Amino acid sequence: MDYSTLLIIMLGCPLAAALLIAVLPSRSVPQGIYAAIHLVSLAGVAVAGLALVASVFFGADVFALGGWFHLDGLSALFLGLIAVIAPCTGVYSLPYVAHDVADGRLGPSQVKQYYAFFSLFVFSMILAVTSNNIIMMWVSVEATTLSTVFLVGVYRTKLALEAAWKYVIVCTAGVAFGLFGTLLVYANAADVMADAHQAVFWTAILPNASLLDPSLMMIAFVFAAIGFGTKAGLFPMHTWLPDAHSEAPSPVSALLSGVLLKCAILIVLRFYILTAANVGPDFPQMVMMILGVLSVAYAAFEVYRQGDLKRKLAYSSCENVGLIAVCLGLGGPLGIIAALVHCVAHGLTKALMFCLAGNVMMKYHTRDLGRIGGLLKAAPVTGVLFVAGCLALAGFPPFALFVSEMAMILAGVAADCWWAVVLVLAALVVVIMALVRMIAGSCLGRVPEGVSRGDVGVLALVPEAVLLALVVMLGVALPGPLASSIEDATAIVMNCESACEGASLFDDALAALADDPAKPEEVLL
Amino acid sequence: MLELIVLSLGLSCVTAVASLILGKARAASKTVACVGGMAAAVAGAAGGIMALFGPAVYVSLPGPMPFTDFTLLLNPLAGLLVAVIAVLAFAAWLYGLSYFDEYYDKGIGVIGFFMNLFIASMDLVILVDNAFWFLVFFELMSLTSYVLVIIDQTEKSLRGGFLYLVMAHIGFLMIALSFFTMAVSAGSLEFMDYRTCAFAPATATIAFVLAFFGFGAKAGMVPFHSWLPQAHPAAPSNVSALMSGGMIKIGIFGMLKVCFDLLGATGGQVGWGVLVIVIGAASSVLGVVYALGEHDLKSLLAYHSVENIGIILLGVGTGIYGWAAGLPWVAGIGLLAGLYHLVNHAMFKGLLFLGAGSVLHATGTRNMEVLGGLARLMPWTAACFLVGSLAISAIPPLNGFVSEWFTYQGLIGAAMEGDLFLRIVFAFAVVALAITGALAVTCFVKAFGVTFLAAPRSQAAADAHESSAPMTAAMVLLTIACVALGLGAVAVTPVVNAIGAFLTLAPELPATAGLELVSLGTASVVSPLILAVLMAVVIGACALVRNAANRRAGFKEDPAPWQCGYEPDLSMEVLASTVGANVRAFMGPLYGIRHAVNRAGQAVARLLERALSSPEDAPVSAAPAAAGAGAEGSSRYERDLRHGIAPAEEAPSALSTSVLSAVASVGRWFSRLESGDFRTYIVYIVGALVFFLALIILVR
Amino acid sequence: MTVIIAVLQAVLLVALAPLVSGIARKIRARMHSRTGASVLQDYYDLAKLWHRCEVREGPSGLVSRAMPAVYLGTMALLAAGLPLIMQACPVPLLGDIITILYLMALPRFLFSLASIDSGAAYPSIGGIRELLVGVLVEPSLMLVLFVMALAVGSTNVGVMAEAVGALSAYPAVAVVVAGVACAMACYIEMGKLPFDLAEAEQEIQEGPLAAYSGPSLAMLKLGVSVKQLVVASLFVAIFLPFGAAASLAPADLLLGLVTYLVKLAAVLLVAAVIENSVMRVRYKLLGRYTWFVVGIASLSLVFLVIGI
Amino acid sequence: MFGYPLVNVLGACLIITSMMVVLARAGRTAAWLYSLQSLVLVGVLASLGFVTGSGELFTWSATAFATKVVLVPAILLYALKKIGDDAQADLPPKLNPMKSVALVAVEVFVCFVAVSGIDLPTAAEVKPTLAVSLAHFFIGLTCIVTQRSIFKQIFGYCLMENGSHVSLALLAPEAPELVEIGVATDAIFAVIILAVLVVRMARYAHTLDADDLCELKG
Repeated sequence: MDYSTLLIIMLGCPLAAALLIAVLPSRSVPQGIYAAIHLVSLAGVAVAGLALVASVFFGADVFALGGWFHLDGLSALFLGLIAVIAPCTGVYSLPYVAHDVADGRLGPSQVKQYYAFFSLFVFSMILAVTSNNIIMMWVSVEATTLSTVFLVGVYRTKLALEAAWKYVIVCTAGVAFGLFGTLLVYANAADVMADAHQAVFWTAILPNASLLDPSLMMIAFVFAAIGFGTKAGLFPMHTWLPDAHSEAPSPVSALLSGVLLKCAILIVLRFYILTAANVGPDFPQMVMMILGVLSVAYAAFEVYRQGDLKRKLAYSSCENVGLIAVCLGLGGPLGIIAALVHCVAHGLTKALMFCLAGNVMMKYHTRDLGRIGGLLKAAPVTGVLFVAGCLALAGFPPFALFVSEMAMILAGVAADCWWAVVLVLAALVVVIMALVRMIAGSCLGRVPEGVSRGDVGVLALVPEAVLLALVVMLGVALPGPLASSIEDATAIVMNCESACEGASLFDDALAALADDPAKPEEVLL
Repeated sequence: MLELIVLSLGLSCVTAVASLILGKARAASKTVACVGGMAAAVAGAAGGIMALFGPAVYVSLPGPMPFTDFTLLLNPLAGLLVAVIAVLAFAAWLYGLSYFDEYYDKGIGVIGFFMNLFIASMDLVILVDNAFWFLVFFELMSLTSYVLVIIDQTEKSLRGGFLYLVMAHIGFLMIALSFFTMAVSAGSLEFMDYRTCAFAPATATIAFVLAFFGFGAKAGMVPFHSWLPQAHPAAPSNVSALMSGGMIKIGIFGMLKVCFDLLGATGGQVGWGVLVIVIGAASSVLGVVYALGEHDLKSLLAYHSVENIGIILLGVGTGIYGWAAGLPWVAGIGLLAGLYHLVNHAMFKGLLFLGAGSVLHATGTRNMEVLGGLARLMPWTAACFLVGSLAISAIPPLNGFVSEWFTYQGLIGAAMEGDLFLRIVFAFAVVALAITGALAVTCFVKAFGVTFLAAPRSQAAADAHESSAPMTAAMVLLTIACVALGLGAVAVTPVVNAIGAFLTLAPELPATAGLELVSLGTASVVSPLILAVLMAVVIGACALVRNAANRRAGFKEDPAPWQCGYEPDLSMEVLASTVGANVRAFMGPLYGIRHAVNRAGQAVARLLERALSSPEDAPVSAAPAAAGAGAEGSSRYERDLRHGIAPAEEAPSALSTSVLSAVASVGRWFSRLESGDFRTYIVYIVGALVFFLALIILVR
Repeated sequence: MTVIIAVLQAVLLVALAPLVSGIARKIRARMHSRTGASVLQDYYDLAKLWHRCEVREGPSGLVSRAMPAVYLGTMALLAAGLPLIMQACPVPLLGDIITILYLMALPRFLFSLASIDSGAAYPSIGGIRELLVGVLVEPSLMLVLFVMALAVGSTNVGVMAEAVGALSAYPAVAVVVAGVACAMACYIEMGKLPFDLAEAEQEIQEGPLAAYSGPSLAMLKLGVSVKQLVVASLFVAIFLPFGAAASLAPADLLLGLVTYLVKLAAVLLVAAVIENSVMRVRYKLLGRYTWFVVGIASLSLVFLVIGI
Repeated sequence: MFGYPLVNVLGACLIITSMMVVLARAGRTAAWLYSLQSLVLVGVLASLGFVTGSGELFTWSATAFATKVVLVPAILLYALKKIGDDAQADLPPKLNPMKSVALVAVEVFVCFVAVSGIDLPTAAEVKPTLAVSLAHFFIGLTCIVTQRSIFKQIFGYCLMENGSHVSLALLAPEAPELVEIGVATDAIFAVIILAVLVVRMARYAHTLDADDLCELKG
């Protein structure tokens, strides 16, 4: 059973499920059926995904459908992220939707709509991660926007519809710029390459990227960075993030923040590789650094000021994406490693936090942090998970984000880019102040009256426990295969063939630097 | 000996988990936590003491993280720290056996869990020999102690905990920057490679200064001291003893490790030593001056931690100066003074905090103004507290005097060799130390006198009772330690001197001769043992003669003797605020510094607020906190309180509130960017595009 | 051998103390052109008090009981350590300047504690003021001794005495200025008139004595006068060591004893004259005088650093 | 006449028709104008295919005709009928007509300057149309930004989508058809979803005015 068919199956599962759910009439069919189809498709995604990821870690890349889909070390990392977080949020959405139905906020047609678009959303994300054709990348990102519109607006209140409208308009306007970037790259490649038909495949463009016209490539990269940056939530284009997250159901915002932002970052990374191969890394790094530092600085203060729980987490996503952009901006093997580890770590942590926010919403029926108190007494298990999640998000040791923050500081010091490191660390301190205040404010203290004691259903707590276990595992003991996969991904991003074999990730990267501390740029090239 | 310490770590973790599991059965959970903790402490102490004499043990295990492996190094310095923390932990656990009874409803399982982890993480920070794992356990130490600080969940403890965690994290970030600057030029995260790599002088200075301020934030020295008096008192008393005695020493340990161990090969600069001495002098004076203004027993002791850290820094600074300037004797005596005072401070500060805890346990309040007359009701606690006060005020036969004597000799000896500028610096340091000594005496007369002596000033103080056996036993243990470290200085000094020599890799210069402590550079001797004997003999003789005269001439007690028609009543008694007012009259300028800093902070915050706030935001005015409610009764404190004369509850240090309001106002200003209208959002995207396209033209 | 001299010194000072305060009172009387009490009046007072029945106040506890003995004992010990008759310290380990300063802190510590222990207002205020005089005077005293230590090369008082005696202390002007500063500091420490009136029991500074009676009061009064003597002889020992015995020959020792007594009398005469020609300064303004002393001490430091 | 000059001329009237769509008051007239504008677009595609002789362009113009000229206006008119006839749908644009015309003129000029800067061999001859398509894209954007009624903003999106469609045709004539179909279907789905959203907004939120949709802030 070769892997390219497995890739097609993985793509097919959610699409089929979506169509199947769409076909079934909403009135007569009990909601259990939808949930069942939904779970089956997610199980398929998980199994196929993990198998594919494992195969790529150990074996060679996977091509499918004649090069339209391509899975290399870099996209395998993100596919793994989808394969883990999508099932978790999927399982979590069962109790969440049941609770909303019981509350009368979701009618049967809305539930059907929810499950259909959830699978469509997963399908479009897998498409975005695995597609090798750059224009298909744009189409898949556009598809993610369209599939989540109704997920954001599923509650059909004025605010939800307003959030959905804003989300659609801002994202389509932003991503349209991405299309221009793609077109410029394609046109540029079509001139240079012999076979114009091949000019659309990323793997085909990469080898002769150096032949492309530099000024065009720079313009294309700016268009792509701004376009796909909108979906990634970088600073000037992040405005849809807080609105969409505060109105969408929690599992959807978990998927949105946890995975979608990372897929958009992956596509920006694809263009980053092309431009770096053509123009040299300085320009794209400068663009990413500016976007990253702006995002971190802006979002950190917003996280501190924000009173609404999910908007605070949304701004924290914007801030963490900014951190990833800063890591890419710092460049060098250490910078790339830090960025990739941060993507994985933040994906897991943010999904965990949004699911916990869902639990809090189920208990307190409000998002206002002022009225949420005594979580540890009201719902002990959720309380403990919430405290652990907040500490993980703040970057405390036993959790994964600590490793990536340390790698970022190391990269910053190695790249001798002190002003950025100091600015970012100051912003991180503000974020920690915000999160510690949130813990002290909402987890400790008295339980407000009218809030029933006793925890949320077990089915809601299992996915969160799994996610927390993964976050702690990444924080304490980065597994060997994952480390080597990050190593391959870095080699791809650094666009060099000689993967750093043998000794571990950091050491040879550091050792490479130690030989000539004066010149901090990549030595591996 | 490393096995012993690993055993103690294992015991701590096992006990932690066990006490958490037994959370519901409160008594069982408490006893398991305390007994397990004590066992771990005994193992740790044994391991530490053996490490003091044995050779350094280096163990490198393939750790869970792929990029660095898990390395442990147990050298004499680490052994000393582990032993000190173990002794303190033993006393804290013994104390906790009955002190934790009042914490049953606050989750005894959680306290047992986090306290054991706290001690284990402190030991691991000392042992681990790898940049990554050092940072991990350093941050874990802050996290676990944060939980212990906010265990009361009162508004004050939450604010203290918040300030503590933020300051600890700022320190942590500076240490991370320092380690990674060294890592970049050393080529790996292993400290072993740091030691072998010869850093460029500029990198070494950056690394040292960052590490100094990073670890300084943890140790609570002056620029970063504001969190200490708000965080330590909020924790349970035996935890604050452990934090004040043990945790802030990790800051000092960090500085020593970076300066002597990691940058040892590169050699230091004289400027480092001078920096440390100046900050040490400032910390010691400001610490004790602010302590005088306090009427809360535990925050007074916390301010004294700032002062004693200043004294330790004076010793360490002399050591660094001597090592950098190539004066082996100065380096030796400086480090000896710093390390010895580190041990002494751990002992007597731990004792004082436990004493304060017993007072809190017995009377329910920490406010000295409403206590008084506890000496007769709680004799053991009063006696131990008195010995602790004598020790911390460096009164001769006890251990505080010995380490401060070495510090003085170090400073004067260094001044002898120094040039013009250095002599002024050392003179400034000596005068600062003298002022600190005198003020410490005043402060502890106030603390002991107002709390323990005279008549009880409130009902709570009147029906106080002596604390139970384990609490008293813990206090007596630490008192014996203080007295032993004082009188037995002749035995302890060579051991600590050897560690100093080990750090500076110089031959060990003798610091003792027979029963006397010798300071070669300043050709002077002192012997606490003989001094104690002489004092005992002479004072005993006078007392015997006087008692004989009393027996012959008669001795009677009269509760209210004729006072020449003058009838003292409660409203005339002296209070902590009286002492504070007096000192403030003379030490005006030193108080001015804190007042000026707070006013500057508030001015900046108001400026930011006016600049950034749009008209409709109401300016945030920090309402002065209402005065703390003292126990009822007609004592002067209550009357002053009612008339608002007594000092209001200490408003949170204005600097931290102004920083918070500044951050909030910047946040409000940013949020005006998102006015809700998505059309402006699209204009933002187009704007960003135009900006970056312009950037391209600029770049090309 | 030197131990015997140390004990002899202690006994001598303890014995002489009441005589010295008697003489001071006689001088004051003479200056006020009245005959005044006899020189031995103090001895009579002590004897009378010694046979009185002592009354202990209600709330005061063990600290008050122990304080007189500790006060007198420590002062006697300090007296033993100083190089009065001999130029070298009879007991070297008592001769270190830091040991001396911190030994003086112990009686001050317990004196103030006892004052607070008595619970009454006047003794407590007196105790706190005793502490604050210490806070104001000690730093300048330490600075002076620091200058002397640097000038002489050792922190031992005996070595200082020998160096000053042999005029070999290097920056001479610094030593002289330090001497002046030390004289003023010691004068304040002695509790003479402009700063405090030691005799008046009800007076603020000595208020704590009000809480005592009988033998304890006697021992305390003796202790206070011994303290004045010790502080004066500290100044004499370091800055006027001329004539003290260089070797242990009996002749030198006798000469040393005589010169020491003469010097002491001279110093106390000057002190008495100063004391009776000035009014009492308000407590709040004490700071101004102590800052003046600190000024002179730092002047000596500047001279030392410049090296003249 | 035939050949590239024809393409450029058609490009020019593209601009004019999109201007009319932006200025149209009533929703219904905007829909009809939009179908006219798509017709011109199909003309451009056909002439381009005729000139470059590449077969795919013809199929593209066929699909464009099917979708843009017929399907999209039908969807929009159906949506307009469902909203009902309340005046909400035809709110006057925020910017008065004269200012928007001036703004569009500026945009067209800027796009021409920008495009002249880029020297792309494949699009050498059709440079003016490329500039037009870029301008077309920005006209769509201004339509979205200046309109008060969200129904009109769907037209803004359609114009923007047409612009990118033309630039796709110009820059990537030889791209595999699957790509073009992907982009076209994507556009259709977007319009459908926008229409459904507008209908829901009218039914549940009872407003189509963009100024009301500013509650979520900060």
